[in-house]
Amino acid sequence: MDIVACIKRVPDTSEADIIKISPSQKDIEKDRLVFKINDWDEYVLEAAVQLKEKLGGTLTAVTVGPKDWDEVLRRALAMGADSAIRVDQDVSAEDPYAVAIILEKVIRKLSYALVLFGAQSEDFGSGQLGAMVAEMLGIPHATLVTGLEAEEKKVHVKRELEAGTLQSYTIELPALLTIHTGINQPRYISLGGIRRAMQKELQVMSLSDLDLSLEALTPMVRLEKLELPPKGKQAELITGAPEEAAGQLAKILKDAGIF
Amino acid sequence: MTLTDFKYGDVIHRCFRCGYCKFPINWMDVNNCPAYARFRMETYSCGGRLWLTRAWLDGEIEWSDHLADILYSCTACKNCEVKCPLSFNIDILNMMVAAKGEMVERGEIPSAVKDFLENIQRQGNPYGTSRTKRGDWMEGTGIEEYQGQEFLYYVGCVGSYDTRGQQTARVLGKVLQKAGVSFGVLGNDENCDGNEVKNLGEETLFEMLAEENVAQFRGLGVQKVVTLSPHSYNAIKNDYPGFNGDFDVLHYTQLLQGLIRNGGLDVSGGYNATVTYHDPCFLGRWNEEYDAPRAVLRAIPGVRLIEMARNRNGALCCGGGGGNFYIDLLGGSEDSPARRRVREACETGANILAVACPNCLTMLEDAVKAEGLEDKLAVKDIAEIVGEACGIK
Amino acid sequence: MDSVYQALVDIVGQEHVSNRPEELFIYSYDLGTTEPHRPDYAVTPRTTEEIQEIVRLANREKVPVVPLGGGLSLAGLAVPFKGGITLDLKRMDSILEVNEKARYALVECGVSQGQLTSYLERNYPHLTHSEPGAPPTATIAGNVAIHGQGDIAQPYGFNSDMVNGLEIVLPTGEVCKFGSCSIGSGWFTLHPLPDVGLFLGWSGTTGIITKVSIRLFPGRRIRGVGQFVVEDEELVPEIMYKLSHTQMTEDIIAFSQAIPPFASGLQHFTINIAADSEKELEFKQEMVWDDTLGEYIRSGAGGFLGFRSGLQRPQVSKTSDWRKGGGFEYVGSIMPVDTYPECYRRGREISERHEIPYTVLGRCVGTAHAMMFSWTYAFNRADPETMKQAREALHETDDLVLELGGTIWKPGLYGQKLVMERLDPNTLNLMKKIKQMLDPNGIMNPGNWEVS
Amino acid sequence: MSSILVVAERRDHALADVSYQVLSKGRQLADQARVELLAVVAGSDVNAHAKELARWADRVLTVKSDRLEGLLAEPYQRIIADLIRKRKPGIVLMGHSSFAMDLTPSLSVELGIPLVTDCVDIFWQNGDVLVTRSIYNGKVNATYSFAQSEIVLITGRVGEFSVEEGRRQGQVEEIEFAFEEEFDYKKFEGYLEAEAGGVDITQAEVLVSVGRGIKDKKNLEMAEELARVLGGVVSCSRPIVDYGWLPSERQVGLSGKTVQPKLYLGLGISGAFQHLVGMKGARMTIAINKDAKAPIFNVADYGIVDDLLKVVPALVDKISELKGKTE
Repeated sequence: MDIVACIKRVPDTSEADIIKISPSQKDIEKDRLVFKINDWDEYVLEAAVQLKEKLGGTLTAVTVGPKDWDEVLRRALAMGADSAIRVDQDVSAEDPYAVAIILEKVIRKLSYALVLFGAQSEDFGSGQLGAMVAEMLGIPHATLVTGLEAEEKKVHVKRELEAGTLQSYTIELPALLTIHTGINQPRYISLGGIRRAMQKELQVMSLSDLDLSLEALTPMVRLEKLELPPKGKQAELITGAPEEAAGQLAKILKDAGIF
Repeated sequence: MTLTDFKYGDVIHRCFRCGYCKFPINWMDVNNCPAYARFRMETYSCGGRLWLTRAWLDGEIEWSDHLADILYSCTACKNCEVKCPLSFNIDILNMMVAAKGEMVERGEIPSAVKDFLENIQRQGNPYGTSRTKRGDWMEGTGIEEYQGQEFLYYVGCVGSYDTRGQQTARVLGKVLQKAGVSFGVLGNDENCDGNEVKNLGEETLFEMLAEENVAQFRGLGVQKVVTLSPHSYNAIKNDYPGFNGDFDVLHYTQLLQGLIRNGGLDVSGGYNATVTYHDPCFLGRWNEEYDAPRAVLRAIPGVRLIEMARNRNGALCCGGGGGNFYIDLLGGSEDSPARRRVREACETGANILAVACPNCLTMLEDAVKAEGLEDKLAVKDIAEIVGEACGIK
Repeated sequence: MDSVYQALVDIVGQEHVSNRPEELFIYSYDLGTTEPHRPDYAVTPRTTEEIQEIVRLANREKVPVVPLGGGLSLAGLAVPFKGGITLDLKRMDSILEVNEKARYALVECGVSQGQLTSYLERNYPHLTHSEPGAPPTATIAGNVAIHGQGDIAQPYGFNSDMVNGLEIVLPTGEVCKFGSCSIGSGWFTLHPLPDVGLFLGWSGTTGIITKVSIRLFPGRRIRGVGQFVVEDEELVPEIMYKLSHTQMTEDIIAFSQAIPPFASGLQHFTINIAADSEKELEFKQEMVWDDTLGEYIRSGAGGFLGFRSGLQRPQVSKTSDWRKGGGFEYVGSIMPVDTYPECYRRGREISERHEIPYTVLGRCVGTAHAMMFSWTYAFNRADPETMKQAREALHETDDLVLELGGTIWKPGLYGQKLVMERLDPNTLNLMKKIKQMLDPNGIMNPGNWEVS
Repeated sequence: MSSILVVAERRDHALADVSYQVLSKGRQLADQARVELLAVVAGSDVNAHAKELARWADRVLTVKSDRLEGLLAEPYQRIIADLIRKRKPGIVLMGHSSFAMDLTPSLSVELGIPLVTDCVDIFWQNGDVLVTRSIYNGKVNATYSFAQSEIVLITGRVGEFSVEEGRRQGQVEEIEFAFEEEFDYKKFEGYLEAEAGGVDITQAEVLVSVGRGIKDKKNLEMAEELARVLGGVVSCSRPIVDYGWLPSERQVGLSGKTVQPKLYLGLGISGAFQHLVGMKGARMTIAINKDAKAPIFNVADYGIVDDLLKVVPALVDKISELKGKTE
């Protein structure tokens, strides 16, 4: 089964206090940040590789971004992708619609039975991209997929609703799925694997290769400004060595009649 | 990989599982292998791990989370190599590391190990805390960045990020200042030494770290290095030369021993306590430095040094080696090596358990709390003891 | 969900039970040549009570129970031939009492030889126990259970003759005590109460030893080892006889081996002497070296190779590395001392026929009342062919033991069969009754001593 | 702009809570702009829901169809797209539910209209509608405007908009809609509830809730112990379920359970919105986390900034002590 996996690179923002808004208020200061593959996309690649190991076929990883973004493609290649394509265009500030237009063009050039996206991204998290591309390609889709079994002509998926409920569908291929965390346990990618992947060819495309112009990407949504969210109520912090703090907390709990 | 491709395929079968590896030098306790002490199943003994590795590579058993936990429960403390009577003993740890390396290549490793390695790939430390905070520990100490001073003071990840480690890193810095040692640190530019990364089987990542560190040291003209952690000391002393990094490296206890001997450091303030010393594996069995830390302690007025039954190359590992201070596969039980060790320290009647390694410090201090021995025994890094003895608050 | 597994977890706790492939693999193997058999569960109990509950469970579920100590018999005595529960007893490792005046030590079944040796050296340097030639991980209880002998066998005999008392969990779960402890007294003697011969030598088929009291003996301040060699094996019996006559030695071992080649064919003696003073040592050495061995040295029949002070314990594991590594197994036997020459010659033939460097050893038990004679066959664990060779050699040696009029010590299944074939029918019948009485469901270490 | 359209979502034959939330928001926006508020609800039995919606909406459009079982996005997309083409509402509002995530992106592509999802605020500014989203997992707010678009599609974050009392009696208008296709390329197989393992965290008075900070499965024992001494049970955030360390029935949050315990004690939980939305109802919230800046400290009553692996054992002891005294 031929699979296309669309992945992206995001800043590691797990620590709140290292995020600063740049003076322009249009972006955050990225110089202090380190970058990584989008969390959801690790599950995408693991799912894709498992399908490939089970059913054969080719796996192509695609991303849209500047040179640095090669690193997520290297991970994909290290994990078992056969080829990787980067569209050399910085769209990190654009709205998903523009990115979808690019990806549609790329995917149409490829052979695919299944297209996989992350259910959302760690940075903007709009969760739109996959389903948009599906609509453009004119193929059925399912978002937030946490269970996936594939046959030659169709896939059985479980997608997540709220409150722990899942719904299951059978979808004919070709189809597009957006993969949610927890669908698998992504494997570790060794640096050796990544270095070996340096040998594999990595294709770079420009907008013109895709018969696209910047005009075609004019966003329908405009970013006005970024700001830090208003502080909620602040917790009363209990300080001191672990056992002191624990002692105070225990007392608070007792006074609150918890025990 | 199959057994035939395994670098040690022709020796791994030689383990007879006679079990000498479970003992300290004096045979007093079969629990000197930290993993075996913790679990007491033969699978967790050195021989068990070797036999399982062979069976795995041979296809007799499949990879499993449990198998991975068993292999990664090895803390690389070297007790087995010291005790094994057979000539292949020099390769026991190499065999473990190679087996872990195979798991790393397959990407099938315990989730905590995965976090550990990915955090180092991203942030250069196992905690995943930002690189931009690596130097936070030195705030307000007046410690200078390295710029051609005599010594590079290499702090390491635990000293840079762990709260308790940071305290020690600061005290040692102040002690060196007090002794008028010319030194500087790398602050946010310091990177992981890679010692644990190597023992976790991530060879390429280790090579990258070693190459980067050597290049950085040489670029800055570093010739002498003093380390807070024996783990850093081990990597720089024994591994970096393989990356054209020939530095004159000392563990800080070795530097302090010299300073005290030639009067460069005044410890007449003294430290009144009965002290027992825990040999860190990467200073002791790995580098056979047993005397410097003891000499420093003996030099301090008021210190009464007594030995635990298991000491020097028979010492019981705290259980923090091989990345276990973070991945902690040996924790959570009264049989955890750290807890066994603090009980042993308590039996000596000492009121201070002295350590010379930030990993041991955090492991054993937590164990003291877990054992409820706070009122009997305190864990102190030798740097802190020296600090008090020379009047640093 | 596996109900037996759950029941075991309830008894000893999650961490001390496993039914996972890794543990089952490890516990399926003996260190010798015995074919592996997987247990269904590996359990590491901590208390006698836990063992009782496990045994009761095993009876209810008709699941075999295989007690395991150091696992160093090399004869496959703790291989779970019929699956079931392997009980790794090494967590029961407390030294419960050392009675200095009555010279005994009461230990739990998991206490290792090394542990007790070290404990005595540190706390009672003037006391010692009879440590066998096995690696120090061997357990005290396991060793008495197979009638082992140790490094003071010459004056004091079999370790199983040093038992002062036992606590046993019967195959049906009851706890029984034997010896003075059974009437609430100390653990200082086995006699004169009714005999406990129901448990020693039965390889764990009649019950699980949970506590054992063994005799301790004077541990002298100075210990030394003398090395003596003769070319003619025919001389060995009389030398052993004469040496034991002096009553000056703690251990007399004669051995011969192909490695190193220059020593091949020679008969070496290792003679341990211990004393509390130089004067005493000198006297004993005179008795041994001048008065006893002097004549052989003077006649040129034998030679003095040297004397090392301090007790050198043999690291037998090294034998495992003789054929590119991995292991060895030996046939042990209890023999009249005068069979030494024949044991040596025939053993050497067997080894050479199977292309294995020969190594034979005879240890004097008691005042030359008998010797433990062993034939050791190394193999390469990575080479099934060499393991097959060793296995064949071992079986031929079992046959040889009985042919030469000896008895096999801790026989494996093959040896047990040979012994039972020769057993006096009435004795065999009694064993059968005892076994059926003690272990009605046949759950205890099945495969071994299957009299019925 | 003529109107604002709210797309109502049904779950188990009831209107989804989030639909009420965006409906209230839509009402507010419509009143501010003095335009009509439309609501649409589709399904087999919609009359009751139509009346319900009419308390907020000026006009409720109902589409009766038995083809909509299983929230299959495609048929809904046809209905809503057709409706939007015909009625041309200036704003189409929907709750940011799992269903909306399946539906709205393709809808926006089909109609060529902009979409902004998961908004935490929607407001007028000089006659234009602006929206605010929470990005970089909750650490930054981004405000967007729409370049000259006649129609914009917006989904609102669950729990972000308070429900105002609806006092109207809008009209109900039934619309005929005929599907021109079978949707046989995508077959609904059914709903699956998370398998119940006996522990119902929604009933617990005390929840000790663990997140990524617990680091290893083994450390769950610690949390269990704490839960034991507090007479509660252990719940968790999503990563713990993803790792397979706890069953999904223990998960608190948007995709898990919503809980209202007397005490909610978060261990190593950073406090992503998806989690917080599930525990807002807790009467007392305590957080133990290494990262002082973790969002959970913005909702907690008390907090300890330290390594939970050190604090929790100590806490267990102290509590046991205090209990010892009382008993």
